[in-house]
Amino acid sequence: MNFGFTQEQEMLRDQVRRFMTEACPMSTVRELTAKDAPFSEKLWDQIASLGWLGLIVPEQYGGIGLKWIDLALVLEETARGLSPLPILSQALASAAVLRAGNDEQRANWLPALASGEVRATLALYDEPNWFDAQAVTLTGIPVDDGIELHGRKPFVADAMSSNQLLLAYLGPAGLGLAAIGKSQVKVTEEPSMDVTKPTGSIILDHVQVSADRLMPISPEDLAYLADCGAVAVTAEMVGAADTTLTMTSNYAKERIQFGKPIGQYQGVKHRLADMFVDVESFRSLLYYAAWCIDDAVGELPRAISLAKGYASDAFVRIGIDGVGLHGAIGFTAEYDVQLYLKRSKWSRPMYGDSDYHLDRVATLGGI
Amino acid sequence: MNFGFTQEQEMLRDQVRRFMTEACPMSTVRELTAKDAPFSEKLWDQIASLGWLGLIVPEQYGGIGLKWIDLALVLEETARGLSPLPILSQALASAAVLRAGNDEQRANWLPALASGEVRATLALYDEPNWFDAQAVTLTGIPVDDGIELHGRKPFVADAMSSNQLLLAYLGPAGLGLAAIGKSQVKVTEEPSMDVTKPTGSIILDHVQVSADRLMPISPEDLAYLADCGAVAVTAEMVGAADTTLTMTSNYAKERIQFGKPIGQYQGVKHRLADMFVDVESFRSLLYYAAWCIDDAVGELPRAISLAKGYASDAFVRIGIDGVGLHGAIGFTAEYDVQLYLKRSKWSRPMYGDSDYHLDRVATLGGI
Amino acid sequence: MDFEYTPEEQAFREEVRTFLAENLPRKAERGTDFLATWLAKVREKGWVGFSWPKEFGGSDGGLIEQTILREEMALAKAPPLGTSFMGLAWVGPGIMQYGTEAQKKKFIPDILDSKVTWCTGYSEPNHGSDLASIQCKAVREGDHYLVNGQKTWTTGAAFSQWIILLTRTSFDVEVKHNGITCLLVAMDSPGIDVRPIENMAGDRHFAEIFFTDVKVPVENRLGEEGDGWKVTVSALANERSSIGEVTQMFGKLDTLKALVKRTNRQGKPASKDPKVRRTLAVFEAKIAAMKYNGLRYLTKQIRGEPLTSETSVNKLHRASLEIEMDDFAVELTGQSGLQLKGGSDAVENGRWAKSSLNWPNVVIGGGTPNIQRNIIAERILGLPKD
Amino acid sequence: MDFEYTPEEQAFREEVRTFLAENLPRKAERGTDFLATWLAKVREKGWVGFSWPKEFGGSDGGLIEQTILREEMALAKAPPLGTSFMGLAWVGPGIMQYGTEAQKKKFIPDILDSKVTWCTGYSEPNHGSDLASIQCKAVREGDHYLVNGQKTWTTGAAFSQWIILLTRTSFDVEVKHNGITCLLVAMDSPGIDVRPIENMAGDRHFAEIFFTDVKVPVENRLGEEGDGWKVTVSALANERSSIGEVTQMFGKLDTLKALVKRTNRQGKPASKDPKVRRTLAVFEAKIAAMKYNGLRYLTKQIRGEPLTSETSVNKLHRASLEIEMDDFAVELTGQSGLQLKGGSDAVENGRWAKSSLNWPNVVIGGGTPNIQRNIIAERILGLPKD
Repeated sequence: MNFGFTQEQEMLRDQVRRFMTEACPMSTVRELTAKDAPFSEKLWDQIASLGWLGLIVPEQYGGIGLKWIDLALVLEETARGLSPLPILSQALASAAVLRAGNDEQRANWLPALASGEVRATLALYDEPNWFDAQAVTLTGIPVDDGIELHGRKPFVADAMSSNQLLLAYLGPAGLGLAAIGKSQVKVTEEPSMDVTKPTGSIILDHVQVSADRLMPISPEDLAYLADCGAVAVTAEMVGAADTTLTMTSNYAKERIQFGKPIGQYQGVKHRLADMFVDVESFRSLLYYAAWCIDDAVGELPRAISLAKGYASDAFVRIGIDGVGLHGAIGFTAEYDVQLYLKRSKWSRPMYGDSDYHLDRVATLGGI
Repeated sequence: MNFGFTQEQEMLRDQVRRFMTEACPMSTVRELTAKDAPFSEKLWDQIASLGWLGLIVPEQYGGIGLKWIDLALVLEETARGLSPLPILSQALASAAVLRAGNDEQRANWLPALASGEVRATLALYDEPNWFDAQAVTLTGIPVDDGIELHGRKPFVADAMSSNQLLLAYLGPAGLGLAAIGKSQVKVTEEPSMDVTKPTGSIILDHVQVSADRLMPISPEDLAYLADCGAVAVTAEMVGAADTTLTMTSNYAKERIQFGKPIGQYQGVKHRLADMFVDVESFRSLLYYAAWCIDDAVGELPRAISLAKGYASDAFVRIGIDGVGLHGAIGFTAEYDVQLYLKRSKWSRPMYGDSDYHLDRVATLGGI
Repeated sequence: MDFEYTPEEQAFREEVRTFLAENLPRKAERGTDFLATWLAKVREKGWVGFSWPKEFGGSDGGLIEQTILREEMALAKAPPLGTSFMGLAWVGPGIMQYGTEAQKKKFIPDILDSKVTWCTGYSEPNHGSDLASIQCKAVREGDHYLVNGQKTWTTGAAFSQWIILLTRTSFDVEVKHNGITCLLVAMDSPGIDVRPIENMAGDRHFAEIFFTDVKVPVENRLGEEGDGWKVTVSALANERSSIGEVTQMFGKLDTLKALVKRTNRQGKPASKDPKVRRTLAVFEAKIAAMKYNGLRYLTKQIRGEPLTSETSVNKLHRASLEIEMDDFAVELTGQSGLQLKGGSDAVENGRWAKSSLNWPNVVIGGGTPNIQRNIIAERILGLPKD
Repeated sequence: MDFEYTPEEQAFREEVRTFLAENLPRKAERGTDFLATWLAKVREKGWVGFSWPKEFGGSDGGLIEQTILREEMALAKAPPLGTSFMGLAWVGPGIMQYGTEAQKKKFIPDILDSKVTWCTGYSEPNHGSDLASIQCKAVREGDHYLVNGQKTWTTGAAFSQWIILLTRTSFDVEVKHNGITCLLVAMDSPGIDVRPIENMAGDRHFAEIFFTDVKVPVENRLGEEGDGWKVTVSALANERSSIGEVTQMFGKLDTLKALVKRTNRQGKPASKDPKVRRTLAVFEAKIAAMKYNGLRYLTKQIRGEPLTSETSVNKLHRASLEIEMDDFAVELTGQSGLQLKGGSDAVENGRWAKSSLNWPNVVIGGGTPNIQRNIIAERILGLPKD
């Protein structure tokens, strides 16, 4: 029994934090997001060479062969500065190929994903808030050696910066994932309140997909991948929420009002203490859920629903109060804390909000 | 448009407050409730002669002929000191006879109710949390000139001090109220967390009730009387909650901790401010609901559901925090604030908790 | 206690409704000159500055009539009665009470005629909630003051012609309130630099204003030198009935309900979810409480009884409701709710996403919720000051 | 990171389980001498004072084994390991660290053998959360101290044979911590008057204790004169793993779920109401968070890293959960939920109604939630003191 990180993991954490602080500070984030589709080839190549893109890819496929708990740590750290790099999407695409690909597909995709050469994303559900196999409505009809997809895929994370898209569809033989080259579809960037989380929608106009690019999945696979998605998003929430708390308590120490730092008033300091309680708590729940993916996958659904169910509401409250405790200045575009509020709102519905996850906790608990 | 009390009403309020402070202070409440069934003939006669028992009884029946808004004011003031006198039950019995009785029954009952000679209570539903005609399960079967009631009536407020019981039943011709003499039934006092609100259950062993003691009611009558009950309970909640706030803020001014009155810490003072916001708000909603009974009865369901829906949760929060802000001393039997916490918990389910009332607000609002 | 209106009050309500029916076309049908026509007409009716004394061009309107007028205007979602919100709310009443005859003549008619728009220069950087500690300096030099300093969080600075400005004219006094002087300053004076502040929703409601050697004629001082605090406090105390606000919030609740009715969550109608129903009902209970609280305070005012700080109760409700209602809509609609204007799946073209980031003044700035709680605790409950 | 247990740890868990299966009869089957037998057996196993050094009669048990032992005992709802909770938690460790050889010999074995029960004399009237400002006076007179004063909120005073008492031996010092001395006092000493305090649930867990010219031999002083604060702080810092608590709370959650499953509200099963389901899930999330927070802190302790004040996180969770879970059961069951023991319609014979009024120490007394928030804000986040 040991619920702590190893020295190697702490070194990885330090490495990520140092690199992100230096190479992708908030000024860089603002520069990148001021453009149409925020992405930096240079940063992408750097983090690829640091190995972060192949963390959970087995060594036989050119990855590092670590676990989700290590990935969670990297996502936590990269989210501290609201990095817009699609590390999360890349990891989910890798997880999907690992889970659903056959040997050939694994050998084909995983090395390219680990090296960053292929940039991929995963899109599962076609409804804004429904996490169930029924919410996969993109339909594939059989054609020679494959299927034809016709329709639309909304809510595709990092669609613009990806060159391969892994899209869930409902085919004649059941659910599947189709790996589609970006050039085959029309991608529209959708304006969203969190510019650091670019999202697109995809129009598929009679797109032919050959069999070697299809990976059949069961409803359980779909649920597993959604749970992995929730773990990844919640790991980012830990980092972003922790930074919101740090920014706000630093501000509360410095800002003087009526002759005292505002952090001396219990109205402010107790709210900050409650934020700490929340971050600390969903952090512990998240670490456990991330550990479950590799070591106790049967416990994953309950574990991640506890973590995301807690984090979804708590982070939004932290985001709102983080801005509120800054007073009027927190509300300005120039100040960074409002970007974290937006991230908290973005994170809430991703792979299930608290209503979804807490209801699932009740169901799994026999209620 | 005038949402204030008249001079006469303010005089009535002063009279009630003065009388209760002098004749029924907390020492008296504790004396009365230390006995088996808390009741005082002497106090009952005094308040009867002050006219409070006949407030809403028309003058032609020996009452004062005022309105529910006046009654609400009296209930608010008598509840400040947690008086255990069954003024609320007596008022609801009068309201029931006024609504459901024929001319003869009105002439028979109302003068005796207004004078306090008859002490009556009203019991509608037989389920602990179901406010619907289906929850009247006491059944009456027809016999010569009347019905026979056989069964049990739980949750009868002030059953022990009443000599007449108005019980809702389901008869062959529909719902009705039966006026039953106490000697005809077996009353059991039920131990409850709020000793200032004595409650009994009644066993009816083949009790014959003659037709002149039966008052048929429609489901609408039943709902109306339940709404009147909710108005009466909420009026008492306003008085009791306001007193909890006053006790707690007085304590916060006096109690010194770490060299300062605890009321100087925002952790305490802001909670007290929030209590004020709540009391002030459900007070306004309650006054409007009480006004509706006599002057806009069509708006009564929404008005009282807004008031009781708000008050039920808010008062319990005030009760819990009132005790909590007193620290360990608030938790002792000797200290009065804990009696208000118990009253808040008693008040919550009476004539509908917030789940019931807020859901009704949604329904009435077209959702 | 009586919620009925008198026949006269009912007749006035009918008059307002008739006017609205005849003079307020649907949004799509409004021409380019609609606003000018509207302003002229409501001015002619005497509804701009309705409560102001007749000698200043107002209508001596009573509190109940004011309430009716505001309620009907809000119900009809009509444009404002006059374009200078600050002029009507603070500047006009301030000049009527403290101004010279020349000032009254010069400024009041332009406010009523919507010719001049005013903004207010109260807040400064680093002194958000603490108005008494202002640093913007005015030094008397002969027949004018020379103003140097900075203001911030000024609403509408970009389109206002005049500003009511709090300046410090003395740094010597022990009590910091006593060295403050109120000046009326033309925004086109040389040395004024307005820099809009972009908020997190991308809007520019506020601005910073920099004053560098701005000359203000002494005749534009409102009240005596050093009386600025008194002038301002009396303006801030000029609390207004919140009935228009409440009507707007009921309107917003209706649009939320409509949104709930057409939204599915987890494949089921959101309107059947008890938690969603309960949330809507809690909003309704709080807005209704604001309404009846407001009517109780209005009755007190009509009776000439002093209001202490009860209006803070409604301000606290409103601060939390404004944030919660928008956020509820965003949460309700999941990933669609995050999309802004132009998004293919955006909800009502992103209006909720945008308004959830457009926090109103009541949440930020001078009236933050914790300050309101202090006011209630100290002034009403008598708890000791921090 | 690894949630698996080593084979040795697993074996220890099996040993505990086997012991429980063999030695813990069902409640109904327990005879009058059950407790004495139980205490002797767990003493024999070395599980009383499990973490204490072997030289003092403990087992030198490691942190993980302690956790396993507590978890299994809580799961089985077993009686405590030893009857003197305070003796095991504070007094024994205090004596081991600061006591004389004679004290160690006199007091430690009796604690382990459950022969002597201890209570603590820390709080005084008017000084609830502010331990340093105590007034209970001890004056040295030759070979004894003469104690006069009052303590309050003492748990178990009525059945304890000894008390660990904080007294003031000097009123002169500037820093108020320096004049405090710790005494070990027999409760049957002449001049001690114990008056139980009835709480709002009608129970008498606490008492006031009055000391009038109570003579305490100098040999019963723990540590030096004036060192009482140091001795106490070190005892209070002796934080224990909360895993037993968490297991109890999961057990309570299970009983709540069972209650929900057999309860109807508004004529429908409560278990289908999303709000009820969500409330249960929030409880579960908070208890699970306490569990994994606790394991993270435990890992830190095992590694010898300093804990700052993270345990306040779990204390805050527990304080709110204890009140919320009981209150939820009371609310859920409507009018039935209000009835106490013996009520015809009482829920589980009034257990929830009663426990909703029986607030635990973590809510009241020395560790009120606002104090915990201060600790987190000041010691972890570095915010300025009040």
